[in-house]
Amino acid sequence: MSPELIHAAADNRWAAIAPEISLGCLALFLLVLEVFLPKKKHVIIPTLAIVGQIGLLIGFLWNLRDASFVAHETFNGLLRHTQEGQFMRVFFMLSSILVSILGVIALAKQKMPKIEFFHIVMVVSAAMMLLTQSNHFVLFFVALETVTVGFYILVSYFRSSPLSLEAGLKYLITGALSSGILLFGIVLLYGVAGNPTLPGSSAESMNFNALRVFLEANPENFLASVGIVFVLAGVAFKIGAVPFQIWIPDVYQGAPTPVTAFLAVASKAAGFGVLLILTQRVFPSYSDLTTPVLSAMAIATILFGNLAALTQHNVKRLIGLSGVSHAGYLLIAVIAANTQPLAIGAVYFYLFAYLLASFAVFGVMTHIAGPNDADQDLEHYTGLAKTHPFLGAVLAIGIGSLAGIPPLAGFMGKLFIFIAAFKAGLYTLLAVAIIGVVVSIYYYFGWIKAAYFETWSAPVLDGETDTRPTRTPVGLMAGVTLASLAAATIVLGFYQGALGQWLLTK
Amino acid sequence: MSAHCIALITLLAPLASAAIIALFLRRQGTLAATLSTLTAALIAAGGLSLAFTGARFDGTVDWLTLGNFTLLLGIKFDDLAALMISVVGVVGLCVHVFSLGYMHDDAAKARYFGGLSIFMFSMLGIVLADNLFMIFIFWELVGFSSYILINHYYERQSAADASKKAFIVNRVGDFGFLLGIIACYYAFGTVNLAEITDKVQGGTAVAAMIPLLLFCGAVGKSAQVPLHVWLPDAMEGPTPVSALIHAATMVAAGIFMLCRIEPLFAAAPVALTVVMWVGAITALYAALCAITQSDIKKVLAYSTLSQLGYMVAAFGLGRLDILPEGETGKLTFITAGAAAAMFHLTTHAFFKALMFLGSGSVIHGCHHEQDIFKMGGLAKKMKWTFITFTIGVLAIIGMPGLAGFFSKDAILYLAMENNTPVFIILAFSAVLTAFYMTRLWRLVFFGAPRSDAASHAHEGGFSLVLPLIVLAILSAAGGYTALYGNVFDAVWSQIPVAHGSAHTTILIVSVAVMVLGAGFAFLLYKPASTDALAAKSPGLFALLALLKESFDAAYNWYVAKVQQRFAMLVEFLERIFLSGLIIRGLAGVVGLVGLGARALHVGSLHAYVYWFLFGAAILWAFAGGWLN
Amino acid sequence: MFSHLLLLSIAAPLAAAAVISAGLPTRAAKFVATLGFALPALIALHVWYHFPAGVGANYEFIQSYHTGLQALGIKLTLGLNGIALPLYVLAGLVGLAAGLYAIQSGAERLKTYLALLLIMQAGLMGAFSSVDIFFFYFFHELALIPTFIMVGVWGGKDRGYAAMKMTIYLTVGAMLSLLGLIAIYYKSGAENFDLITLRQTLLEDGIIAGTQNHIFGLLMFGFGILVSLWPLHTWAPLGYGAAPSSAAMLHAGVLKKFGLYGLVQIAVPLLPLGATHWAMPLAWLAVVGNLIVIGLITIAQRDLKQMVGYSSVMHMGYAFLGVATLSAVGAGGVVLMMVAHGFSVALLFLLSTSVYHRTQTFDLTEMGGLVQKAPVLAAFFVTATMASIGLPGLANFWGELTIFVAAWKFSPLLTVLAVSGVVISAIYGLRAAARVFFGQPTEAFAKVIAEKPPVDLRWSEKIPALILLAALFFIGFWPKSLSVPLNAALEEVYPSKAPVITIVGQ
Amino acid sequence: MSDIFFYLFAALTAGSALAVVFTKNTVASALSLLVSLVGVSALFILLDAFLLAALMVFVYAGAVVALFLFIVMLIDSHGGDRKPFKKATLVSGFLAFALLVLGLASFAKRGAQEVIAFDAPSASVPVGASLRAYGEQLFTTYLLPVQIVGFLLLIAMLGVIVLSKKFEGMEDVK
Amino acid sequence: MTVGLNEYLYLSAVLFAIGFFGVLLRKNTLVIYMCLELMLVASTVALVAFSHFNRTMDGNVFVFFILTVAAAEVAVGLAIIVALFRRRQTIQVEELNALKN
Repeated sequence: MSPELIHAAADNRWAAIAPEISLGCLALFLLVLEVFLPKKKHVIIPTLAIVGQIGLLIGFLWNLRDASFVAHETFNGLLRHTQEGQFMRVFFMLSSILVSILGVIALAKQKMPKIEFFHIVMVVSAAMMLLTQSNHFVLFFVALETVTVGFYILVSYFRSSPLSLEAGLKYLITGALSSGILLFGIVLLYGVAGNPTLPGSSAESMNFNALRVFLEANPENFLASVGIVFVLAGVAFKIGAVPFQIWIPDVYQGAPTPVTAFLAVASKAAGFGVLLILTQRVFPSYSDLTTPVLSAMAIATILFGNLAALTQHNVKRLIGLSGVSHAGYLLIAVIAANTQPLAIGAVYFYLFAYLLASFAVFGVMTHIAGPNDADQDLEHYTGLAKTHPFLGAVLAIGIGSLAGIPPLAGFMGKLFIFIAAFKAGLYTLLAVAIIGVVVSIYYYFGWIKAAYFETWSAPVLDGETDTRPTRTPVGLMAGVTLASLAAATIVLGFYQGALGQWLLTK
Repeated sequence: MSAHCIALITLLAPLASAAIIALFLRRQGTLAATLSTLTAALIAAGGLSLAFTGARFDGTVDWLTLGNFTLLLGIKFDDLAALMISVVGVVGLCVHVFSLGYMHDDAAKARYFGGLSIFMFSMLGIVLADNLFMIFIFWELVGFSSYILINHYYERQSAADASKKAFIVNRVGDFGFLLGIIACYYAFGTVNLAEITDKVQGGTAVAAMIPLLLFCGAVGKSAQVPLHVWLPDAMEGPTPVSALIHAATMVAAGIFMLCRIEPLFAAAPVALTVVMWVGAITALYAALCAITQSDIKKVLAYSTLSQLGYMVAAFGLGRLDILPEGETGKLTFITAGAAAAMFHLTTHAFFKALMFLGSGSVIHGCHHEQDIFKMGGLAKKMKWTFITFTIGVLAIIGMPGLAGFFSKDAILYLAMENNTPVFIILAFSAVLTAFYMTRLWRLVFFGAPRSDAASHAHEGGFSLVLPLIVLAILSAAGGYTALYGNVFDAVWSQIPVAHGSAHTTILIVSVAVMVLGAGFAFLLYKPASTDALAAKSPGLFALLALLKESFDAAYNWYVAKVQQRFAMLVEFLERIFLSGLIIRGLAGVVGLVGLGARALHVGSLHAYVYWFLFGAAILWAFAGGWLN
Repeated sequence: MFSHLLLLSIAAPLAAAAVISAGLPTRAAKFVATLGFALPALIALHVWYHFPAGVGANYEFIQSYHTGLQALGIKLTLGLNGIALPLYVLAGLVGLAAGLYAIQSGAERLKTYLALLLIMQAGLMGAFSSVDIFFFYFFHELALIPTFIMVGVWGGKDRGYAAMKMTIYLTVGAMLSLLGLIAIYYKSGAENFDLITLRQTLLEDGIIAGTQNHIFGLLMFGFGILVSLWPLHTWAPLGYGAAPSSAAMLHAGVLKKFGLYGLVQIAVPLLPLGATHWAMPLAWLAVVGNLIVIGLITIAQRDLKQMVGYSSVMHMGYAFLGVATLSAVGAGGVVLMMVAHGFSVALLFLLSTSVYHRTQTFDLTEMGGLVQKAPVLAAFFVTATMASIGLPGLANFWGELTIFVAAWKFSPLLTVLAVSGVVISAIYGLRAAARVFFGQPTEAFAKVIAEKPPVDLRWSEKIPALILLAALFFIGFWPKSLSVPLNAALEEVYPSKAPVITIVGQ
Repeated sequence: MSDIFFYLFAALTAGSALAVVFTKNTVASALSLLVSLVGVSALFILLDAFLLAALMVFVYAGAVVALFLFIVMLIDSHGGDRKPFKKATLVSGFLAFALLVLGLASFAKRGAQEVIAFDAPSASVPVGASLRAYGEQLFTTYLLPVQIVGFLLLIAMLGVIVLSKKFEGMEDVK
Repeated sequence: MTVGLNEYLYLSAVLFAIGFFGVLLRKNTLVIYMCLELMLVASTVALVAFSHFNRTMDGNVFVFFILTVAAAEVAVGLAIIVALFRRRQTIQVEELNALKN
């Protein structure tokens, strides 16, 4: 082997991706256990998955002090480890744990294979962790497709339900379409940037650094522009920005509730992590193009999401559409990040608050859901606060945070975005965001209203059965999880401490 | 003890009394009555001692400072205040003592005496105030105490309505008063009475608007046309209250206030003319109304109105061209009209309080019968009441030698000198006064008792009689200014006194007026159970009744038909347009758009792919620069 | 300990709320709640008593705490100046009264109710003691949220719609004012939310006129909605009509003052040019809209609680007029007015509910003669009415008077119109008192009496009422207790020598 | 010479791609896809990417299309029972097609200007021709993606199992 | 005139467009899926062409990954379609719209 090759191989510093590797290994280990463990003892596997992940998370947090990889590139420039990357790693590990916990509850209601679920969730999480640290389109695409394919499976996981499968199909086709568009964009960028006749071209034109250099040298290249917008389209699909948001309600409704949560939180966060990398590190010289594109998307996204959610009764669709609007708010921050570094911290903070609140809400939803996972109506929540005060309180806190009500974490996220947007002078976007927030109050409030205000419900006559599904009692693990999510949402609203300090001084 | 200190104690004692009654003596009526009466005695003692020891002083304390606005509270104790505090103290004490008997069996005695104490506090505040803001503060408080006292028999709808009406009508007057004070504050940079006087006399121009706005307050409180409507209704309160508040003191506060700001009027003659005409019209109008009344208290109420009109008119008549010689050492006000008004205020306080208390005694004796046509023959059954009431009647109709004669003469003289039409009006009013008072007197005290109540009438206890005697003495002697020594010289010295031929003329007019009125009444009214005027000249009677009703009718029409309907219209508009069309409409539109957006999720994959195509096309357009 | 008093006054009710919602037995919960309400009140009284005489210009009892937002210039800085002190005291005392009333109210799900009320109390104490304008907003929202829930869950008729309308309106208001505050933060150049720093920065270098106009407009309408400026007021009567009494007491009594306080303490001093620009429109809206139109509407009310609600809207007209005068006199009048109105309207709401408990109706045409059964209640009610219509000797008088004085200089015409409000308020106030208490009972009410003879005011109602009455009388007789520090602060913030802040680039 | 081959294979590729879209019969569509892929693989050969050409045939044509055909046979036994196009579909389809053509045109117009200055590849060793180069790249630079792809295939396999396998004791298809 | 990069790009774009159009037009899920594969292939054509003309290796290697990913996608996609067909007895997209509104 030539010295360069040896060098290149030596640059694969596996230690830098220890969290991903260990997560993958844990996933494999679960499969191995399934094979070797007697059938009766399979019940411990989900617990093992959760405990293992928690252990990994703690271990990772413990090792965070060792920042030797931060601000370095490994794997020949395929990966670039940043502080934000570390944050996203924690984020995805956390969401993986939470999805696993919700999965335990949801899967218990369905007669479905279990171990595969945890396995796929973990692999997808690991892929997302890599995705948000990628520094090269090849890795980017591969990681992204791993995530996407994983989600195809997860969305249609409740295969006995035609709705789950239909959602899977819809996600499959729209997802593949968006992958196709994204790929075409990547190809164009690769081709243009590798063109030796153009200034700044590079042999490694799929590397983000090289691409950035090229784009700076060629500010108004048409093919590059098309490439950029197509890449953005692919990302827009992930984050659910208009006009690539249309799949969201259907897929969210059909998917198993934990998967919906995973899609809503982790997939969206991955999209934003990637979007920030792209706009900050790769496309900054094309901000004249990306800013109007993203601005138009943000406006449409906020308005569409909120308006469409306004009269929605199926809570899964509702939260999906509200999630669309959240993507809009986040897009504002992404735009603001072009001039205001503060906005980057705002995005991450918002995502984190969104994670806490969303999982709190999805956790409650998982408990409310009946055997038909796709049918979760607002009506099912009547009297929740009376019969299940704990779930009611968690729901209220979660929704409150999503609605951006002080003193909850979600409000802080919105506040940071508003401040950043204000500093960046994005007044129109700000106005739209305000309108969106106001409209959103209506449907969030409607949900709270269903759970708290209306104690009346239709009497169940003889010969009829109560259409409302029985609510699952809250188990210990779920209880602790939901309580901590709610508590974290409150605490983070009051006291951001080191996290706020760290995110906002970037 | 310094004079300041006495003044402060005098002022605050009734407040303390009211507070103690409200907090601790709610159920101890007798204790409350005793406390309140003792306080009244203290006030009388304090007020008289201050007045007659010749203590004259002023002093202020800063009460509220915000920015460049400072509100001071202060005492200005000059001759005018001394006179007023004496009147308030004496009449107040009399009424308290009378109340001890009159309200003896009332269940809510504590509330009643508490109210009286608050009233005394508020009234003293007006009297002692050295600036307009302070006057306003106590002005409002006086209105409030009047409100609770009128509303004493709150289970009666009429009492509740009357108290409300009194307060609101007074507020209308205060609306102007407050604006006047504020205007004054900005015009002179101060609302201190002495400083205003200095400024005005120093040549600062006065817009007629300012005194006129201030006069609004007096119109409300002293019940001048057109804000007089509350006073007759206020007779719903207990009779001693009518005596004290609605005859002797509170309603006179308007006159007192006018005298306080007299320099402003002096500098704005137009305003003075307005005041004069308002007073004259009130005097005439009320006298006409009094003729048709059958309720003993209503007659007295209209008489009070009429007399207040007299005082206001007197004030408005302004100065005499020939200034009398005299001491001007403690001069705080300068014109004859004001002095005449104050003089009449004083005498009127005595005889009208006397008559009200007398009527209270009658009512008490007749077991709360107030219709004069159901009385009769009380002269024999209630001797003391009869004698004292007679003195009161004589005083008001201007029997020479009694208090009313002097003060009324002074006013008529002034009018004769200054303005003939007003003189004629006032003289005619005097005729009417004599007429209706005689009518009252005859119907109540003579003939045979015309009802069970009247036939079982009896004199009340000592506490009812004593105040009558005291007030009767004052009504008889109160007109001799010399009796007061020289403590009120600043006021008394300005009273217009006719000399020479004028003196003769006015004397003749005065006596003629009295004889004419009383004579007609004697001819017309025999003690009977029906109104003779109504029988003999129904047209005239109806006209007079209509005159009386017209104002009430107009106000009722305004309140029920204009104000209420307008309010409901505005509410309706708000409900329909603001809450309905705009707000709900907006919500509806947003909701519809929402439904539309929701309906875009048709569930068909093809539609979704079109979205992607559309998105890609838009992005393409952006990339190509076609959208920038 | 003593240096952290202000923090304690916020933390105590919060802690009490937390302890109560952790599931105490009812008796213990009542005790804890009493502590939670009493402590802030005691601290308020302590602070009031120890407030350095004649200082007021500076912030006293000042303390800063980091919550992780230093990067944005946000610190939890607590302190009081002469403008904040009166409102702080108001919050403490009305909170105590409302709390005591609630503790004895026997409401359903009492513990939750108390917890929410305690949170509200904490927010109120925080809002008025925050020197940092972000936390000022933050605490306001903290106090606002429980209102919605309380209206929705414990409210009277139309509570669902009322709660929703209130929420949306107030969210709009809060959003606009938040934008305004952010705008000040950013445009001042200080990039700091600390009011002291902001003032100093702006003293040296003010914001240019056009921008000031925009920012003041935002704040004016934002705060205007919160304070029910006509025509943005329609939430108020509806909401108060539906709200449970303690919530109405705290909201109408204290929380609503937030907007005015913001205008007096922040908007006008920091944006003098903007304030000048908007003064006339604001004054006209206040006088014609709030005072006259709403005054007339109040006259037309038949429902006692609605009437009190409308009257509170009407009285805000005086306050807005005072703000519009842009003078120390006017601002001082507004502060006095706010305090007085807070006490009196809280008292009226309390007593209206007491009336309701005895008459079983709020309809004024179905009552009458209640005084015979409940003389003390009548006395209290009449006193409260007198206070609210501005009788001297009760606190409200000072505020109205000074506002009128200030207004004359601003515009005699408007003053004339405004003073007519004195008559209007007398009309509806006295009419209500007469309809409820005096005369003979109506047929309907006679029936109620026959079925359930009404008792006079109970101690559980009397004590809170007495607290409020005592405050009304105390300030009524001794306005200096508030005006001395207030004036000292106003001299600093509104110097009589114009202009407040030098303007660059005008 | 290679130009002719290019146009030939390009036409073949595009033509059979159109056939995929427009044939009624699903089996025919799959077969057209196969032809199209073969065309592409021929183009790859023209571009000296021999390995990729082979892979295209083996993996895509051989495995993927075979899979498609297999599934088509399994479930779509009726063949093309496509309903006639609705008018709306036709109109929107036409519009969409117009949009795509417009896009293509603009792509050709604007994009061509930017890539026109290309040198034709010189006679030096063409990239992508040697197998060794792939090996070196894949196992040095792109080792990580290769590992990820491994996991991707694993979860895809698991997914297929989960979605299709009959599990003991689990609720299943009727 | 030799065939240059442009021609390959046109072809790629045309293929991409045809694929897209197919996705738009066809009702049969399987065919739609084939069209999606066409779109991926279109990208690979451009990629290989770029790689060839730019003389960089990355594009070719990328194709390798794309092929693998496509294979995985197809496997999963077809599994879903089959599972769906087993339950709904149809793979026509217009009949697969139980999730809507």
